[in-house]
Amino acid sequence: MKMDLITSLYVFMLAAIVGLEVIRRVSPLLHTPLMSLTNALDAIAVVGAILLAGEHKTTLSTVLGTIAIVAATSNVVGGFFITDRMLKMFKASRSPKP
Amino acid sequence: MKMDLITSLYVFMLAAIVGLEVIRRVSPLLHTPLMSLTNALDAIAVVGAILLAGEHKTTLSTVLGTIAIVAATSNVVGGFFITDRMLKMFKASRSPKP
Amino acid sequence: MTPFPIDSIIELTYLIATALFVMSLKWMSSPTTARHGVWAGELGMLLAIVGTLLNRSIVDYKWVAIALVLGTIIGVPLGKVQMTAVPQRTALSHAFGACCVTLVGTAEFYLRAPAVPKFMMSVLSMEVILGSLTFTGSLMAAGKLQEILPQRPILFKGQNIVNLGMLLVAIGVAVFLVLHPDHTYLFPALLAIPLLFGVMMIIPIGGADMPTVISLLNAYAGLSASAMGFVLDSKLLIVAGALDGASGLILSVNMSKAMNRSFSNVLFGGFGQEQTVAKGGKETRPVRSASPEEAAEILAVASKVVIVPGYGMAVAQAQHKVRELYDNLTKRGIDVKFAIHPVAGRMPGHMNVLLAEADIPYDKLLDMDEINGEFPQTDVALIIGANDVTNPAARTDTTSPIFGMPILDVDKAHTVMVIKRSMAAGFAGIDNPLYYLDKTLMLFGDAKGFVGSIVRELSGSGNHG
Amino acid sequence: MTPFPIDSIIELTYLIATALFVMSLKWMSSPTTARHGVWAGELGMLLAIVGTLLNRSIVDYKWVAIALVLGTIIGVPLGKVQMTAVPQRTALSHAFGACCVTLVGTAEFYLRAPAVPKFMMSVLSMEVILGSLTFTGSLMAAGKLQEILPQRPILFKGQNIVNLGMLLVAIGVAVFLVLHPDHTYLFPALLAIPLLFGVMMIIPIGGADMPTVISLLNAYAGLSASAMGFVLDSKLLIVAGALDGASGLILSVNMSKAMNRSFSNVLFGGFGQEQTVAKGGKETRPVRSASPEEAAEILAVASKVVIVPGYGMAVAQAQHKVRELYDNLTKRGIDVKFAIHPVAGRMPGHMNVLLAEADIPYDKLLDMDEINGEFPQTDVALIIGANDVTNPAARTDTTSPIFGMPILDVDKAHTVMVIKRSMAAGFAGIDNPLYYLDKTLMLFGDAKGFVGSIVRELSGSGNHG
Ligand SMILES: NC(=O)c1ccc[n+]([C@@H]2O[C@H](COP(=O)([O-])OP(=O)(O)OC[C@H]3O[C@@H](n4cnc5c(N)ncnc54)[C@H](OP(=O)(O)O)[C@@H]3O)[C@@H](O)[C@H]2O)c1
Ligand SMILES: NC(=O)c1ccc[n+]([C@@H]2O[C@H](COP(=O)([O-])OP(=O)(O)OC[C@H]3O[C@@H](n4cnc5c(N)ncnc54)[C@H](OP(=O)(O)O)[C@@H]3O)[C@@H](O)[C@H]2O)c1
Repeated sequence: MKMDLITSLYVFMLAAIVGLEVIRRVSPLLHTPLMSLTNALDAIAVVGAILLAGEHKTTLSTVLGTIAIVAATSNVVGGFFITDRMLKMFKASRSPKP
Repeated sequence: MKMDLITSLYVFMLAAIVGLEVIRRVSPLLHTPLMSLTNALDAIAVVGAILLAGEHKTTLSTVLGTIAIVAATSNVVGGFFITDRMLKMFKASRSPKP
Repeated sequence: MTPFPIDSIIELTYLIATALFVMSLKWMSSPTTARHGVWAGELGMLLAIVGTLLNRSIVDYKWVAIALVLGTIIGVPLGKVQMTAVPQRTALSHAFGACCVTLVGTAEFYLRAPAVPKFMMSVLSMEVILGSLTFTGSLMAAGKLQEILPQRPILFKGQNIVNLGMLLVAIGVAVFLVLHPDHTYLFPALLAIPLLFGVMMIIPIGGADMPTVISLLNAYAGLSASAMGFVLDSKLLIVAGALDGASGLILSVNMSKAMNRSFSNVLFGGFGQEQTVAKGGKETRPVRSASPEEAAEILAVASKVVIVPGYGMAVAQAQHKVRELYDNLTKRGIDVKFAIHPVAGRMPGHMNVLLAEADIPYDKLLDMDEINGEFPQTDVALIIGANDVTNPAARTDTTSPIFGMPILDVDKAHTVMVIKRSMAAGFAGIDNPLYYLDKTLMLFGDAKGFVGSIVRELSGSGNHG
Repeated sequence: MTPFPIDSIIELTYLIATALFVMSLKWMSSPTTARHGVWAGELGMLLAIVGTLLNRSIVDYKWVAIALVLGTIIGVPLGKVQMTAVPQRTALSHAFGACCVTLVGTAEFYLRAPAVPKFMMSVLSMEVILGSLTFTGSLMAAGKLQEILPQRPILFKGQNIVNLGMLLVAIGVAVFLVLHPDHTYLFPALLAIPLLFGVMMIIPIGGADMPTVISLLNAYAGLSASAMGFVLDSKLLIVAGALDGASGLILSVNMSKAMNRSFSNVLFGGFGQEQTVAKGGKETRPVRSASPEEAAEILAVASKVVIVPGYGMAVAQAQHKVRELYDNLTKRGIDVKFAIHPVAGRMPGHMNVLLAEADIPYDKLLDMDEINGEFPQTDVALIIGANDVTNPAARTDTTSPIFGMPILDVDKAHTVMVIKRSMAAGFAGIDNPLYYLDKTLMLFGDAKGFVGSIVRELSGSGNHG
């Protein structure tokens, strides 16, 4: 447990740094799609929900897990879908002038 | 072991990304000090050597550990020392003009 | 030589998914690669889900399958909403995400209780507290943006003390549970109090401040997901949560910077209310106004035009008319650019998305910093439904509530034309000195309608000439 | 309430050290914060070492203490070397680092052997193979840079095949050991072969290519340290190694880009040799040369001077004289800047360090990309011991070995003055068309001496005027 905590802290710390470094450089043009994308990625929580519902340990856990899957999945689908829709709209000029 | 491998891989991957992102933005002015600094940081291997020499499991391990400590420590001391010496030399104009 | 065990395969899919998620965000750095970003994200998600389904500890797929299908059915319409509805959609999906995290956290607690190790209990509490307050908070935000709930902030005395108090109680309970996990009956409080807090937190915040709030909630959602990752010891989840949190943090910081306001001001300021109270004695100075004909003539003879879109363009759904105007002017060889203020509209990047939707090439959409240098050489600055982001008071008038907010220097252009329906104030609820300059022409009317008639005029005169 | 156990304190120190290491590199991004970077690094290192010493599994501090003292004694002089000796110092410290890693790896193997788990054995082999080849490789590099060893590349037929062969054998042995760790007698081969390979690898590489090689070795050293981190399951070590590896990689890529050469060309090209063979029939075209007096007069009437330092300035230790020249000219109100090519000199950032050592403000040291636009407005481009980095052939002459290498556009300046001892070629061993232009004046002599006499002239005339 303790070891888990520590390694998890390493991962969290490094991931946070990566996030700050990378996202600081996202073009302001794309801040709206960025929101919906990170949103979809965040819905990876669905994996936890799947295990919970699938392991079927108690009725409570199964029920909560199932609802959780529904919530997360709708984020995954909706999030990626709308992000791609927005990004499709961004086009450069046929002959980009400076 | 397997789990260790995986978490270690996460840490390595994230650290590599952080390294590439951060170091790509080091001013070319400072590439020489950068070399000696990373060098000193790398000498953190000394912690491994200390344990090895300190645990005193076998004569071999102690001997090798001791030599390893010497090598690494000289890097730590020398590396930080020369880096700081170099950086001390970098001064901006009293009244920096554009 | 044992074959590669299934568990390591699963772990590997998670590792790859993590890498793909990071790449996904790296590719968002430019519009040319952004779509790869989405694909990378989708691929990573797919890998992770498939990997999870392979997990041998799953005994019953029935509910999982049903839930996945249901989620997809709900997700599709959420992916199809109007561009103008994106803010509330985002808020809603934060609510969903937080909901998922909270439910899993709750289940995990009752599976482990009463023998929950200290560390486990502390991250668990963090997970459910953040999760549940994000859940109700986001729902409230969505409601305000959808205008189901009253837009204006509701303030009562001692509000902040009450809210703070609730939060402290919740944390207190959490600490107690960490020390005495056997008192399981206390756990529901870790859900109830934050749920209430989420509501109370949003009540005093004006509808127009919701975007900033949403980004903050975004950060919370990310953090709670990370906490869940700690609980389940899932590195993938920790990373995804951290990335989400970072993006939420950066966006909210950007916004408050661009509005020159502190978080606390956004959260406790009840800013939106000022919209109603007009600053000081209402201005009565004369302004010059003009008709579509005159506007068209002025534009026709210009050689460099900068269009400044704002919230009004979004409300009026005028972006397609604006596109027609852009086409007409560029056909005449006029150099047309768009000046995008970081907080123009009601969410980060709002204007960019709308104009992109109207097929305006994104290399014509310039950042405040890029365009501000060009205004002195600009013949006409055409402001369409923007107000605060062009308010020179932010530069000069130290008493102005938006003093210090970086603005677009439209007043440096030779001629300024402002399309809005009235002299009414914008989001900040303050008067705009720009409108009283001699170089300024007010074009009163609905953005869509007015731009439309300008275009008609231009194409008309185009035929004569 | 058990007290916080010692192990977690140790782990915590490692975590904080990791964070400090990352911060340390972030602060290197600008000279104004760079020194904080060093302090952060030092603090992190201190924390980690103290934390380790607290470890209860340490039974005997005697040898540890002795070793730490010894290491410090060796380290101090290594920190005091001349700036010109920095390249070989860097190489040497790579050797030390690699040595440490290899020894620890060896010890770990014999402690665990014969029952070494597959994964453990694979990272272990990676650690020792990379470690030992970096060790000898770096020693060779240091030797060549210190000119103990012959500078020029030693080439023999089938060299690359032999080297490649050795590497493959080593890897083969490693794989075998992974599968049958009980064959411990094979382990020494994992040291011996790479040690030999390290030597063979450097032999065919010219002395002047060492910097690129050093950066590559830097990357290897980092990787082996990371591998060691895998073996000891030390996240701190993994991170430090990854950071070191990343920096080595980036620097070597930068250098080969700036030299417009591929890694393989650097590693197998035996480039340095060409230094001896003069390209085609030696040029006999006339050149205009000038005396310090004339040079001084030309400089005195200029209003914008760009100084281009190169390897020659480093060899001649002329930086302090150059500083006097800079002072004298700026006192006359002449705008003096320095144009720094990424690979001027013999290591990345070489010129910057030397000029900084001579107290020239770093905001006067401009990158190639920053300065190239200014040459057309430059009255005098004064080249001091630089050659290849100013060679216009790189732009025009497709047959030139450095064709495509980005260069400083000195030939765009009104007047070009070149201080060097002869018409001899530079590192790339090729003739420089620049010297035959009408606008070019050759100032033959040792950089230090010549600059010195120019300064004397200037201050002299300064007194007259
Ligand atoms: N972007 C973000 O993320 C964000 C987040 C939170 C807050 N904000 C705030 O929102 C504001 C954005 O500034 P802004 O200049 O874009 O908008 P604004 O300052 O709110 O002004 C919008 C103007 O558009 C006009 N308008 C409204 N409907 C219209 C219609 N149908 N046709 C024509 N004009 C119409 C209104 O004047 P009339 O009523 O006279 O027509 C109003 O003055 C800033 O104060 C910013 O701080 C932005
Ligand atoms: N910076 C790096 O990281 C790096 C790494 C590897 C390779 N390189 C290579 O090194 C070269 C660097 O270019 P560079 O222009 O700086 O140097 P260079 O092209 O090697 O030319 C140096 C010149 O300085 C002159 N010189 C030597 N000693 C002198 C003295 N005491 N006084 C005056 N002049 C003296 C030499 O001419 P005389 O003999 O006539 O005096 C020589 O032509 C590039 O080809 C680059 O690819 C650089």
